[in-house]
Amino acid sequence: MLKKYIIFALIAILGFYLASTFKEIPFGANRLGDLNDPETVSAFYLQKSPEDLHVANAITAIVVNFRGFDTLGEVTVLFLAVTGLTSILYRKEEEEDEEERLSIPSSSLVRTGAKILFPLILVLGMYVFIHGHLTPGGGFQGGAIIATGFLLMLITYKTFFTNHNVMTWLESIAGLGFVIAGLYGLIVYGSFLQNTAWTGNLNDLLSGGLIPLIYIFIGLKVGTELTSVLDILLNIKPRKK
Amino acid sequence: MMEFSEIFFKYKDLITVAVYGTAIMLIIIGLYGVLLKKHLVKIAIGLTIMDSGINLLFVAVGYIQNGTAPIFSPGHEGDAIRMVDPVPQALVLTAIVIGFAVTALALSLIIRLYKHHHTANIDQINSLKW
Amino acid sequence: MAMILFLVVMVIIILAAAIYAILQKDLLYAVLATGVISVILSIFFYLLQAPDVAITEAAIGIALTTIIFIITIRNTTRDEDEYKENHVEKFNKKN
Amino acid sequence: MVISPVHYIVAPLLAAFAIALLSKIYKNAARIVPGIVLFYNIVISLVLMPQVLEKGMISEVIAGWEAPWGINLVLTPFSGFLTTAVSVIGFAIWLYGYKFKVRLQGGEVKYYEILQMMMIAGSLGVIITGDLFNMFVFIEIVGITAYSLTAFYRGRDGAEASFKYLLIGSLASIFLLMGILIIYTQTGSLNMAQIAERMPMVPQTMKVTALIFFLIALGIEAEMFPMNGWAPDAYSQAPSPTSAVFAAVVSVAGVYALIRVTFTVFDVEGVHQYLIVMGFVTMLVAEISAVAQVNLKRMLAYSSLGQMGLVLIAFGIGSHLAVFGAIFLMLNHAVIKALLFMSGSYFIYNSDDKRLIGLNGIHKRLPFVSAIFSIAAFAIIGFPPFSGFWSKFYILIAAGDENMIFLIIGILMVTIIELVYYLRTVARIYFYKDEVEHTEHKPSINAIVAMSFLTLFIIVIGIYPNLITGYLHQAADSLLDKASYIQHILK
Repeated sequence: MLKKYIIFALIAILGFYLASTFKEIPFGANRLGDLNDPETVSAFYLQKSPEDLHVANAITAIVVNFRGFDTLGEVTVLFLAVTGLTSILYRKEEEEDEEERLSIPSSSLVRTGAKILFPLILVLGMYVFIHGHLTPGGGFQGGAIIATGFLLMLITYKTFFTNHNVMTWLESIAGLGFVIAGLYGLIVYGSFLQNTAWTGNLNDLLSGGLIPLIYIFIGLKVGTELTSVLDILLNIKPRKK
Repeated sequence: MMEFSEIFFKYKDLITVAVYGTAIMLIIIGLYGVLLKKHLVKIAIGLTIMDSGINLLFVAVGYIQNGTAPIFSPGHEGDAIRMVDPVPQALVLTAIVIGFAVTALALSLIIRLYKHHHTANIDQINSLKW
Repeated sequence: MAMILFLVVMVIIILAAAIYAILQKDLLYAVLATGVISVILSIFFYLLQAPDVAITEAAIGIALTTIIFIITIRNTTRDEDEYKENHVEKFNKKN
Repeated sequence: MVISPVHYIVAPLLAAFAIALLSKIYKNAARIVPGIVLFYNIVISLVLMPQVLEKGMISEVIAGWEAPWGINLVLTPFSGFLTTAVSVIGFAIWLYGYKFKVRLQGGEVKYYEILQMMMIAGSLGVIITGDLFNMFVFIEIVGITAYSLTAFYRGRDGAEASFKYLLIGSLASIFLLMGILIIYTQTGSLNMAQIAERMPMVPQTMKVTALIFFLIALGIEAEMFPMNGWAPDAYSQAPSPTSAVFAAVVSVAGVYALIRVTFTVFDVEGVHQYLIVMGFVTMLVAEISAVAQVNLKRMLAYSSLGQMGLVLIAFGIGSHLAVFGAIFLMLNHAVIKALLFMSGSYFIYNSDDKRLIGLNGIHKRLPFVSAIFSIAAFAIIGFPPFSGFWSKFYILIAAGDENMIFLIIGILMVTIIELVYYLRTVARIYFYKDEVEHTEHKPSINAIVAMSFLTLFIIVIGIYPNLITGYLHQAADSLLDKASYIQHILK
């Protein structure tokens, strides 16, 4: 019981501490400083994103270019999570068993609906990551939307399977594409992930140099990886009751 | 969401408390779940709630009064002066995806622990002493 | 004014959902409550001028996280207090 | 293409993404490619180290944005020295484990190899990055791979240890994010050099709050008391080459991150005393727990925690000589502990029993491995002809210079505890009688080569410490010289 009270005290202290800290950080205050002579990274990014990169969505510019290395690491985290999941759940042995996975008992109406919705969701996902540099959204969002499309199919159709070979190929090629696009910058311009000199006009579909291409790779990779996570987890054999 | 910015002046303190308070409360509730709950799935739920809290905190810190989303429209390249801070948003995007990866891994470990121990209670899974 | 009311209601819902998620013994409802947290959270993100984050939270937080939790519950147990019964069973077997 | 620090990360990433495709064409690709990559890392280190020592440090920008704006990678003599050590040890562990995978219980070699390689690459990333959030991402890479590898074997204990590790690791990453957020709001930057430059302008309370979050989060990674409960479980449940990587690579990266943040980024008074106190408690608790262990790998894990405690004490003393000794000890600990885990795993494999009793009289069956284990055990205690002696010696002298008599007495007492349990183990190997018949598993050639190489290193450095002390002095200088770090990166 003593342990419980100690933990309560710790939580209370943390809460008090956080509250008093964030009291000092005014909400809604402008911390960017002067945009023309940037002192903070945000001001610099907001200034350079339309000027140098010709990318309308500043967040895309940050995620893909300014801090693209983080994104590469983050895509790797997902990739490693898929690898880890596969090894942790050792599904190889269980593939011999009869497949029986989570599915909702669905009427023909739901099935037809899913069939119609599925391509629409895929198209929506692709639209989101192709237009990532123009509108809100991008690789992560598009990839996640595609994964929800696959999720819909996986749980309404017991017979729907993702082709693992295709998934592996897509995932690897998207990952390699990202790294190679980075290496292109390293070889040609001398800095990893550096953008091309040609960047197009602001708000054109073909603007931002390599940024849309890299975001498409990210979208494909995130989409296949999230789908793999769902696929692995859905295919666990349920425990016999 | 112009309306939101207009009323911002009037109720600034209330909004501050609402947004920061929500984020901090989420972190604390999540931490309570992680430290004191005995069921493994509950612990994982606690972790996701904590993640939500910290994500909200990031975005809230980046918000600027009367700001717009950091997306430029043609002919308004000078709009940067009115935009919210884009960096915390970019960081949160990364954090959300990483959080999902960790959650998936945690849940698969829970499934495996349940297979071995036939229970998901932390007090009963103690071959290594917690 | 309506806006403020909306905000306050959202705060109440999100905190109530969080507390419910931690206290509810039936894990399926607890998981659905975390889904509710994600919904409100993505509205928060939208109001705080972060549409990108809102879309990500909507897709990952609401749909994918919830479904992997549901899969886990299906593969383990839905009742938080399951171990007590389990314990009694073991005890009975011994005697 | 000119070799630059970013290759440390890009080469493993390319390999990791390509292995899935390559192994469809050629089955052994998953085993060989990581070796090539890790060897390439050594080549990078050998090419870059002379440049680093000549210029003082190398800073590489990513995506063409100059240092405070974009992400940058920094090789100082300190981090360059550690990356070299990590690359060499990583390659040695790969070589050691090359045949080991044949015996993996279930699970696919492919996944194991990818995870192991990325764990080393992630640790390298933590060491070379010059950006706080980028460091968080690399710590997550190390974390995800470490959780997966801990649960790689099918036993139920592996999953339990892994979940425990994941739980503590996730809390650490949440605290780390909190610290980064507070620092970001105060300085408007994520670049370590710029944050360090602006740190004097940050209000004291904010500084301390952020530092506390960083100390909690990075203390978990650096295995500091009291957040190190995960470590013995993870070390003992992971496959043996992975335990060696945990001890030799991951812990080095954790300590590096902690030291870089406390020494370079923050300028808070009193953090050195905190490091000394926590390091001492860590060391004492860990070494006393080690005596009580009956499982060989757990004993080695606790000993590892003890050594990390000593490293933190030495950094906490903060003088040039102490930092010099601390870096020396980090290197020694990485090499020696890797060696102990490598040889220890052959004992475990031969005795069908993870407990110490299984070691009784094992030297008759495994004379070579027993000899190596004994040398490593003596080296880590700090007996004179081996390299472990020098690091402990310098740390004690540094403590003496600062008139910390109690610290010296404490370290010597802990050394006696170490002596007790290592000698006990060695005595088991050589002087106890073994009653049970066992099957014999001789070490394979590649494992012998890897272990001999590391043993040779211990002995050579023990006899001629001057071979590396020059580099170590430069490394210590570069860590303590905060101004030139800032100046060099911000130009």
